[in-house]
Amino acid sequence: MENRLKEEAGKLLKEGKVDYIVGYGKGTVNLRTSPLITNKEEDLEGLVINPFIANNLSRYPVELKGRVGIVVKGCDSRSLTSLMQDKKVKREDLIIFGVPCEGVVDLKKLAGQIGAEIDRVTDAEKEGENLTLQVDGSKKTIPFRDVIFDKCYGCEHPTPLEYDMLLGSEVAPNLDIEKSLERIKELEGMDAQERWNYWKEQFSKCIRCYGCRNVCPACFCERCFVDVNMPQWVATYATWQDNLTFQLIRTLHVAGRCSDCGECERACPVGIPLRSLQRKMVEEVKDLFGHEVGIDKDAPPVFSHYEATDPDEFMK
Amino acid sequence: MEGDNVYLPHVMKIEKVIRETQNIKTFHFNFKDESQKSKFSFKSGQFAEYSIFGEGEATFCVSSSPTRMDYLEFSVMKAGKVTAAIHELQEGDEIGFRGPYGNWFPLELLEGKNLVFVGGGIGLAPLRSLIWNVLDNRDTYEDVTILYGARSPADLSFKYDLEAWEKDDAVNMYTTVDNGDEDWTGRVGLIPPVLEEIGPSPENTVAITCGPPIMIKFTLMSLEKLGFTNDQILTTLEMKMKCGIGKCGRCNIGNIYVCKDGPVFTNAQIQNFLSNEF
Amino acid sequence: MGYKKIKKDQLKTLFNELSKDCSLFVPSGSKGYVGFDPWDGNSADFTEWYRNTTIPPKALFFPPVEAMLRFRKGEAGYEIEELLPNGRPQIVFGVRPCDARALKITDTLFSDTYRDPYYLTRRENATIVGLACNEPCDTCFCTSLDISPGESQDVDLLCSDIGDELLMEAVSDKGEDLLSKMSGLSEASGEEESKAKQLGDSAKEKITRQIDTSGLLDKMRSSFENREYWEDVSRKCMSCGICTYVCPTCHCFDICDENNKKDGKRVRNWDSCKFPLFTRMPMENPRHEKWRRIRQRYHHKFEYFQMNFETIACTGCGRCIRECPVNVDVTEIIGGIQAL
Amino acid sequence: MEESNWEPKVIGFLCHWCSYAGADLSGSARLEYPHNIRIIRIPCSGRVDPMFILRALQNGVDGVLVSGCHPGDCHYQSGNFHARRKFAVINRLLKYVGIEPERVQFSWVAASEGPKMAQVIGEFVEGVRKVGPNRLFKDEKKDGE
Repeated sequence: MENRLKEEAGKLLKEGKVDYIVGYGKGTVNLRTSPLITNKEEDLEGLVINPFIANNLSRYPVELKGRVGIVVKGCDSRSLTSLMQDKKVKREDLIIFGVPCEGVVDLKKLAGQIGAEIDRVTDAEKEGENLTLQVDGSKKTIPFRDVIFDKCYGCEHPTPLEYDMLLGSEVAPNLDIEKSLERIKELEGMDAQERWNYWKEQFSKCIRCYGCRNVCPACFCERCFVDVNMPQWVATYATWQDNLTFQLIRTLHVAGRCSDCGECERACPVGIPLRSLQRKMVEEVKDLFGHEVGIDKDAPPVFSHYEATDPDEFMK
Repeated sequence: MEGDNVYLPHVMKIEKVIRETQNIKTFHFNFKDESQKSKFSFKSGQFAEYSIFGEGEATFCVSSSPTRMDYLEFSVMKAGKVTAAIHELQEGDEIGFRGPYGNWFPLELLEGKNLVFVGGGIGLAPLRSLIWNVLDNRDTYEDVTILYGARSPADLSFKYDLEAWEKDDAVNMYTTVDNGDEDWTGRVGLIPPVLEEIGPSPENTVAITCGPPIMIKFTLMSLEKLGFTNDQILTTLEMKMKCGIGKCGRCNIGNIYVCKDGPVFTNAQIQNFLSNEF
Repeated sequence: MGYKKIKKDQLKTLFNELSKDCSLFVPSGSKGYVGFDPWDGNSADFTEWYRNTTIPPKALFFPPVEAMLRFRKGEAGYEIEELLPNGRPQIVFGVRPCDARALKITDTLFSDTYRDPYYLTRRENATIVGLACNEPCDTCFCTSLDISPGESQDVDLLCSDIGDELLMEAVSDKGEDLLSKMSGLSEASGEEESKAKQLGDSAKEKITRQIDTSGLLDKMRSSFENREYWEDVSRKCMSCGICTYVCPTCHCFDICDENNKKDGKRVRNWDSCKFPLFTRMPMENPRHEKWRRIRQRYHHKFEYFQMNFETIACTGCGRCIRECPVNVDVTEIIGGIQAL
Repeated sequence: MEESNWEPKVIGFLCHWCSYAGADLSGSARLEYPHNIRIIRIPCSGRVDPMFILRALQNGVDGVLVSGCHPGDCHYQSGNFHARRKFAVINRLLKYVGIEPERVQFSWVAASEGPKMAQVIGEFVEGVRKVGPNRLFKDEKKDGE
């Protein structure tokens, strides 16, 4: 698969069909991969596809000027399609390499599973249903499904829906919705006050690094509302009140655009469970408007159209 | 407010508001606590952090002269949140003020020299502090030439100063606008060509310039044509600032912090680092 | 100054005692990330799992947000009330050698020319208890910056983990003073001393990541105008502030007022050169483009800071590498400059 | 404020063409509605940014009522249809994070529905009264050093 990608990507650059290739390369940290963005053919040798390709790359074509050959997983492809719906990227400017995805390894989970930090692992390979690791020199085998991101359990479209070339054969959804929504259900089980206190505590940690916003492909505003100071909607410094307001508004802004790629939560350095907000909205938008994100690139964005029959039993 | 907390502002009272142009105002202000006034001194070219409480701080030079301490002055172009709030100020309102910060025009080096001031738009603000300083010690300096320009007659700031300098026989005053209007009988033309036309001799002369970046750029070229060396040209730089004391990290050009190492530089200094970042 | 030692199972008692007269901060993972939290009397088992914090100890001295003053408008106009940190002594327990060095670096900045009373008051009231590293992370490269995982002259008191016990050595007068107040200590043997040294040496060997600082100043200078290089290395950066906020030496800040004209506070908060708004002026922005901001960050650390304060503003703690969501790696960037 | 004599303070964002006129009508018809509401007139319910609601709550109001024209009656044709979609998700999200549903309410009230406006406001204020003062964004302890 990797070889095919390298070959095809090389052709695209050589023939001038794209200006950039956006894919995954080996990271500089154990097990991690890193976005590889290049216009040089010689760099393509570094392209990889493996169960550690966590990043959602669909944000890059918005920023890069020109045509782009891009590697996407299922969730990423829906982010990309959503960006097409918002007219932030044009389909004709993209050559999409789809990667059918059986799940991406959550390194934090993996560390928990093996009871050691990731830098003790020298080698990791997916073999069938398992991940085989070398930890401190000894071999360990753990079920692959135990170490993938929570979002992956709820992934209904592991195979990209929009692509020019599929690298590998289609993967059928392997759903465990309950597991994917575990934390959301837990929150819903609390009473209002407990829930509010939970979020209050979570957002007391926030340092406003904007990692969540800046990695999010659905956050494409030229100037974010928190960076506007006339009026100053939200203070630029971190207080739990403003942090929470910021994130709630952001959640609403990306509702209907969020493909539950989970990048916000992965990026957060202080461990705020942001997916519990975003994924909840994915469910709500689906429930309210029957809208699933990034399915139809020609459909209008969910909040720029309406149906006369939209639910309004909540209105007085 | 005793103690050494450099971040604590003095409370100042606005004594007078002057509307210079459509978007520029000048404010006369004074210490609310008069006992602080005697402890305060500054030099032409220095700046301060001014604040509207509840809105925040912004950076401006002190545009009055240290030779005239009845009140202090600063001038503000309306551009953002804090400057908009400053433009709302009325006589009697209070602001925060901390400073002065930064370096200043080296008066001792200007003594016995011919001085050429070239200012554009609100860029006259720091220059007028120095100009009045010079004029109040007129005998210490040789010829004084002032060239001031703005986009249109309506954009000319400090008209009361221009008038005073116009009348002063000891000042060669030139005013120009990029575009005139039906009432304008004065000079029309961009600053750099007008400067070349006036043609001040670089002999024993220092040029001091301040204005928008594009004006500075071409003024420097004109001065070079006239034979001025980089050591003979002084300017003040503007960068986004917050702390004013070299800590907050935004105003650097290379390793030079405009707030702490500037804002006054000779062109020779600038040539050394400007080619660097911009 | 001899070496003392304490059994790890005595740490809890020690902490309870120390926290009586001062604020004691220890590494804790209770919030979902590792940081220095006030001692809560519960578990002192961090020696078993702690490698380094996500948020560096700078946050205790230069907090993400701090009130500087309060302004109140009354009958007689505005009154200003200075809000300096209270003078309560602090002990920070478990600071790694890289972070201790980082504090020395930010000390120079905050005491240069104009004293920063907020930072310095906290620093003066604090005693830093270091903890030598036995297990550096694969992202660590402190040894490239003259720091040893096993030793530190930048702390007040240094602990080394020798198994069931922590070895303690006073480094400064403050440390000496603290050590003399601790109970439950016993004398350490020469054997234990050499064991600590040995562990330090083996930790040093485990660090393989590095940057080459020789001739770096000149290399940085000549790389400055290499726009292509900076565009290349910044392409994947997302312009978030993570690397600057988790960096133990990054110290850029903003000053803001609470949105209340009658009674509010002026606060100082972390800001980041990675944000385009950082240098935005009404008419122009010298660092509007991403590659200019990235260039500023690395040049500031490895060139300007060194020119102004004679030290590189990086201690090789590796946090920026660990926390970056897109794996921008400072060692790669500096390596690239050296190879230009 | 003493709990015992606490009165809810609520904000109403009412659209100029319908609900605001409805409130006007109920006033001129001398229908009583609680004076606890401060009304802010907006051009259209579509103008309501979720920021308005959160900022109001963050600044301490006890409840926010948003009211516009009935579906199909929008002066700008579809403003309220778009608003309805937004309100639906705002409603769900706020409930999810633990803001009592009584505090934030949406309604359709036409210009001719003076009595309905009075009733909606009345019921809304009572609902807010039931859930008590808004302490959502309050700090437990006094901040500062």
